[in-house]
Amino acid sequence: MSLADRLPAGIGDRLPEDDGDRALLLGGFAVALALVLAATPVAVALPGELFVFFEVGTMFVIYGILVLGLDLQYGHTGLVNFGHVVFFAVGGYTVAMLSAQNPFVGIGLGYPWLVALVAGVLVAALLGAIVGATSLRLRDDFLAVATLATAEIFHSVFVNFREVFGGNTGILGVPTPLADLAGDTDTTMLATLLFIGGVTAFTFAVVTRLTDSPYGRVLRAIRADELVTRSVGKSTFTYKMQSFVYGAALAGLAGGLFALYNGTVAPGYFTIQVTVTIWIGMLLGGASNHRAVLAGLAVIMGLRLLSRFALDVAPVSADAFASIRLIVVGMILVAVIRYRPAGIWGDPKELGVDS
Amino acid sequence: MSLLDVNGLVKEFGGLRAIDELSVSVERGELVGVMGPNGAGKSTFFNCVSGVITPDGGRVTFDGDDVTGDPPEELARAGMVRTFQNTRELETMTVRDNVRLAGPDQPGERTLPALARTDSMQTHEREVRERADHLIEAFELDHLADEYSSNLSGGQRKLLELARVLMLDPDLLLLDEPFAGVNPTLTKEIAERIRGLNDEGMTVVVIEHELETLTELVDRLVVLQQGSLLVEGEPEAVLSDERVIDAYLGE
Amino acid sequence: MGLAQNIVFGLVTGSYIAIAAIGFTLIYGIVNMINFAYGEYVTVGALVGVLAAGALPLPLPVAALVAMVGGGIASLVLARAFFTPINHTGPVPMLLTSIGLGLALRNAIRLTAGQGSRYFDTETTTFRFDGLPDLSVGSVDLLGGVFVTSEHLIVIGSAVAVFVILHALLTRTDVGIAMRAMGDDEDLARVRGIDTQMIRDSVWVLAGVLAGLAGVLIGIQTSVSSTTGFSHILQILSAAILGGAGSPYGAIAGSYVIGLVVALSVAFLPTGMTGLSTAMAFLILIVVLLVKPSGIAGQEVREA
Amino acid sequence: MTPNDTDGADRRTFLKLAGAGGLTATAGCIGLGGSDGDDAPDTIVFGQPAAQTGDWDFLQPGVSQATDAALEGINDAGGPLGAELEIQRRDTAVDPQEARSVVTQLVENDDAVALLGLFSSEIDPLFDFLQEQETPIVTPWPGSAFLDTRGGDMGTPDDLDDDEWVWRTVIGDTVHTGGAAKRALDQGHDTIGVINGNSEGERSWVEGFLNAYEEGGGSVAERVEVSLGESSYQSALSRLFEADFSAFAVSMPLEDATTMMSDWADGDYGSQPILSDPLSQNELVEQVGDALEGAWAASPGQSGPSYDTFLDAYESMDGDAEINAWTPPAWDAIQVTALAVEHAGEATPEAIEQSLGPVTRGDGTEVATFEEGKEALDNDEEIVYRGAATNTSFTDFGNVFGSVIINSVQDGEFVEEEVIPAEELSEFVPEDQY
Repeated sequence: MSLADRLPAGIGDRLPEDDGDRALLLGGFAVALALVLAATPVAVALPGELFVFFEVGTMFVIYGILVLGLDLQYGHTGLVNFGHVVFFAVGGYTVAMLSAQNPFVGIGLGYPWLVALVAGVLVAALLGAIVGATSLRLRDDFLAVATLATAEIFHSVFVNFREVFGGNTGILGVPTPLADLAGDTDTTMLATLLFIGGVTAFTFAVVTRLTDSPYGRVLRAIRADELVTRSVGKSTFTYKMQSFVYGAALAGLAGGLFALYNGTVAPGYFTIQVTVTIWIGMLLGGASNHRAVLAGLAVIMGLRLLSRFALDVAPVSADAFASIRLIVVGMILVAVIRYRPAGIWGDPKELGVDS
Repeated sequence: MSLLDVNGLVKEFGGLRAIDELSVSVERGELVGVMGPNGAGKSTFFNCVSGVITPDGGRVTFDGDDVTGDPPEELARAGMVRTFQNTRELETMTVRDNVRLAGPDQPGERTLPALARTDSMQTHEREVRERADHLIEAFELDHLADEYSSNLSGGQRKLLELARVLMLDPDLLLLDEPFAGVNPTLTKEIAERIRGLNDEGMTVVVIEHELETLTELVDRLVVLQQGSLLVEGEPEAVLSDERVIDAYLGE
Repeated sequence: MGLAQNIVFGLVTGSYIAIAAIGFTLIYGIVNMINFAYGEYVTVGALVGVLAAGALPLPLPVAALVAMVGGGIASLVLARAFFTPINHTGPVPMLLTSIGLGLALRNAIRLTAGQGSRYFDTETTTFRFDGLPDLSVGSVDLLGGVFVTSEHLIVIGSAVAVFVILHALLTRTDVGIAMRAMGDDEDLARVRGIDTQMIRDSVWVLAGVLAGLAGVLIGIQTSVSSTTGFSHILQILSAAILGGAGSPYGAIAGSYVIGLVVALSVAFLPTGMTGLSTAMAFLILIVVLLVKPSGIAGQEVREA
Repeated sequence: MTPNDTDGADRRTFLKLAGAGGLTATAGCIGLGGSDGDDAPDTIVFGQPAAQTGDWDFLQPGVSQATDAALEGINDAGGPLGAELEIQRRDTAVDPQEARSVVTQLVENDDAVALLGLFSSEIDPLFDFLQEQETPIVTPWPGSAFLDTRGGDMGTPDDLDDDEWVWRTVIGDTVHTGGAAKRALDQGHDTIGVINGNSEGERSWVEGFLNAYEEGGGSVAERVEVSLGESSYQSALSRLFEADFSAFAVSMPLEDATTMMSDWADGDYGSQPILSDPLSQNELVEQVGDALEGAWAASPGQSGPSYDTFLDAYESMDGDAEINAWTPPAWDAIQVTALAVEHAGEATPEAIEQSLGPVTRGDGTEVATFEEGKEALDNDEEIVYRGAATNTSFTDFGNVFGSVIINSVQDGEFVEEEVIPAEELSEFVPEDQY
């Protein structure tokens, strides 16, 4: 949730009214703070117990960019993209291969990381455009299959062409600019979370502006009834294409940030599990509501994190526990679709589902 | 020159000819009714003309331009707008948004102005809102303006659909069964509105299954049977035509 | 490279994919959903089969029958519990439900049946046909020596039997005819007095029976573990969609295309790219969706 | 676990959660201070990242059982520094993303002073991250050539600056594949075919093998890579056997190899199979049958000087997990780490890192278990641990050398046929590169 919600009323009153603007402000604040932390000798010490929350928190804000992009595609435009991870992966690999110095195997060209990040976004967008141009005319569930197959093909390619993509080891030696700037682990951890969290807030602001505008109205109309939308003069294919490409570009950005945070990419980071996690997060929270999808993602990632602590008190073996956890995740998905098809915070009327 | 000129239109579905060499023209400012028994090809005719489906043969000319096979969005922007037989509301949007959506040439429907919230977009949006509110009021939907359109009754949906297409200020309005499933009072009201639009100079083509309202409303009737033109002419004359009577009784 | 030999391998792979793909596509045609949990039905069948053959122990054909019955029951129970109640919600919610169910089932199977692999105890006989003349075109040998094993024959034979029985079912029996009618137009079928729920249940059972058989055949070829079916679901799905989702005959054709593509791409792709054979199947799927989205023999899947 | 432990864990968890809540409420407390090491700990925790789910989960039970057997012995002997040793085992699913947060959780929340796990496919991509943890990782799993020149203390135990914190108690692929290559050449196979899965472990084995084999003058007629999880490998085999060779090397996971070797037997292709080390399992012979007669695999010797000590302890446990190639190294990992604690006199990551070299190298009383080591240390003797899998003498890069056993199939089961001593293998591994 945005910062303004938690601040005392007096300050909140002076802040911009609308969600998007608040997110913009919050994002700016977070990024600025991150840069101050990283660039100045100021160092922080964090209790070690919290490190794992920072780790998972950083992944949450990265996946947050993914889920916002996916929600633009599915929640607003109704496009069922079941291969979202491929754009995340392509962004990550592009950045890694362009910027890495001396990777163990695979290509590393050693270009500046900023150039690589821009390229990562563009390449992901380009792939989005290619997949979109060929698949967006398919019916919903077939679009899901086509995108899923695309993701599998790319996974296979990454694994197989070892000389280029580093096989299962991936690309090592990707620069980590924030860590280099910040120096020590604790400061890096906080600065990274703030920085990427800030980018996620910017993303939130951008997609909110887009979806609150007449542009978003057209997207929602396409989700509701494409033919009607066409018959009142909107070029729906262009909008679907844009929505798909924007989602892909955001995923590319998330992938690039991930590479520059993690210092390496490998196929193991880009499995279908990522797609499943963000889909569950989006549906659980409530598609077409930007805050809700982030909250849903927080719930599912939080559950997974807490369930690890639960192991300490669970009366079953660790081995059985691992299976049970996945059973529970699967059943949550089933139950949400059946009993809260609009998600926890979603609006059933907005999504046209019974509840 | 006719506003709409359909020449030798052909559409086949799995070997069956739904439209068979149909030629019809509509003059600017006319109010034309299209009737015919079930399966005569009325809706297919509309679908071909409005670009929803592509005809297998023939030519459609709108305002002097060949528009055969052009997609619906282009035709809508050129001034030819249609409604649907089974009303198609954007059920997951409010009545207000349903109407606002149709506002043409909104720069805010492009990415950059939407992100930048440009002045021209805001000005335009204000105009769109004003006009939409005006139409909603005119169609007496203002008490439902913030309801999702899934909550509307059949008749209200017809009104909403009408209000929505009027946002586009079309030259040619194609109405597919605007009175189907609507109670007599509302039927009369809708008919009056269509009349009024036509009086203001809008060219209107109405498909209707039900004869009475249509004959009273239109200047000219076109009767289709099995995808071809059976009879056309003044309502009175058409209705007394033997072939028409046979076609309807035969049904 | 022996082309004829690789065609034999492709036909074998195509055969058990076909048996499962028919079940998958029937669900698609009648229930209108892409069922990602179908791989787990295959696993359940394989597991029931291997337990029946190993623990009881039953002769293999009897164990296969037990697996088919088990698959059918499991499929119906799962459908009643998870899919029938949300039948009205449309394809996407059902697809997502099946993903969740698949994840849960896979891990439940793992939890109860353990992690290790189990094997069917089978004897294999190999029949060689070495007398065939070589017929070379470049580096490709069109004929050359060919062998088939008894396992190959069992798989291909089962598949042919399934095709014949299925054809008879769909064309000669009331239930089968009703299934086809419902696949074409559900509303019309209901108007004509067909009990659509009963037909749906029959399809679930039939799909489960086919999954059970496919599971046993895959198990005979390889081994049985909690991921047996899951590792084949993408191929099954590709075959069904390739053939034109909803069309059993198309699914058969699609399966053999996938089987042959996988076999031939292993044989003929350049060295270093042979690991891409599975990806080749998906590539073909995407190409088909683009060029002829209705599949080899099926309905339109592009938006109106 | 005893009830007391459970209570303790409960309380810890609660405190951690409370801490997290506090942090979010104040949007980042700055300068809360790190965790402090206690002077005289009651318990010492080793973390064990484990493969409880994922591709290699069938190997974990043996490793867990070996760890638990060693743990019991260590605590029976009074525990390191008189404290109770605990193992905190957490599932990584052999997924680097998951492994990263598991490592963080073990180090920061469970206060583990050393980690006793992680696979190649987790260590390689996480290598830099693991360096930042500054916690010794003593793992029985990774064979990757990546670690040949990475890890260990560079031979300078006291100087932590050049340390790379990763130690492995299992012989690297480079070494034992060298054994396989040597044997293949000795048998006169100067041309071979290769078939392998496209996952990292399989490729790493093949690369190690081929390096040594081609160095020794052998040549490869054809190599076929396959994607795993297929129901048939007939096409791949028919492609492979288009080429002429007298032996073929196989590197695939057990399940896939079973399918593939059955296909091979059915197809009657002949030729001498050379199997990768995880495949010397009788399960494979049972399924494939007579055709496998004479096939052999070169495995890291499970024949360190203390193998029998390990075996006795292992078999006295309740579990019935099968021993695999990583089971004895797992025993070595916990023993040597516990000894390092005892040797260091304090249970901190840095102290353990500094002691791992001294308790495994050089002269001193040779000990087979923690118990023996503790006794010797109490008598102010220097010790060297001699392990179960190998003699566990860490190289500068934290690797171990060991003999390689050739197991071949005779009368339906794998039988040890030959041992290639460690010294003979060193020719495949330049001294400063392992």
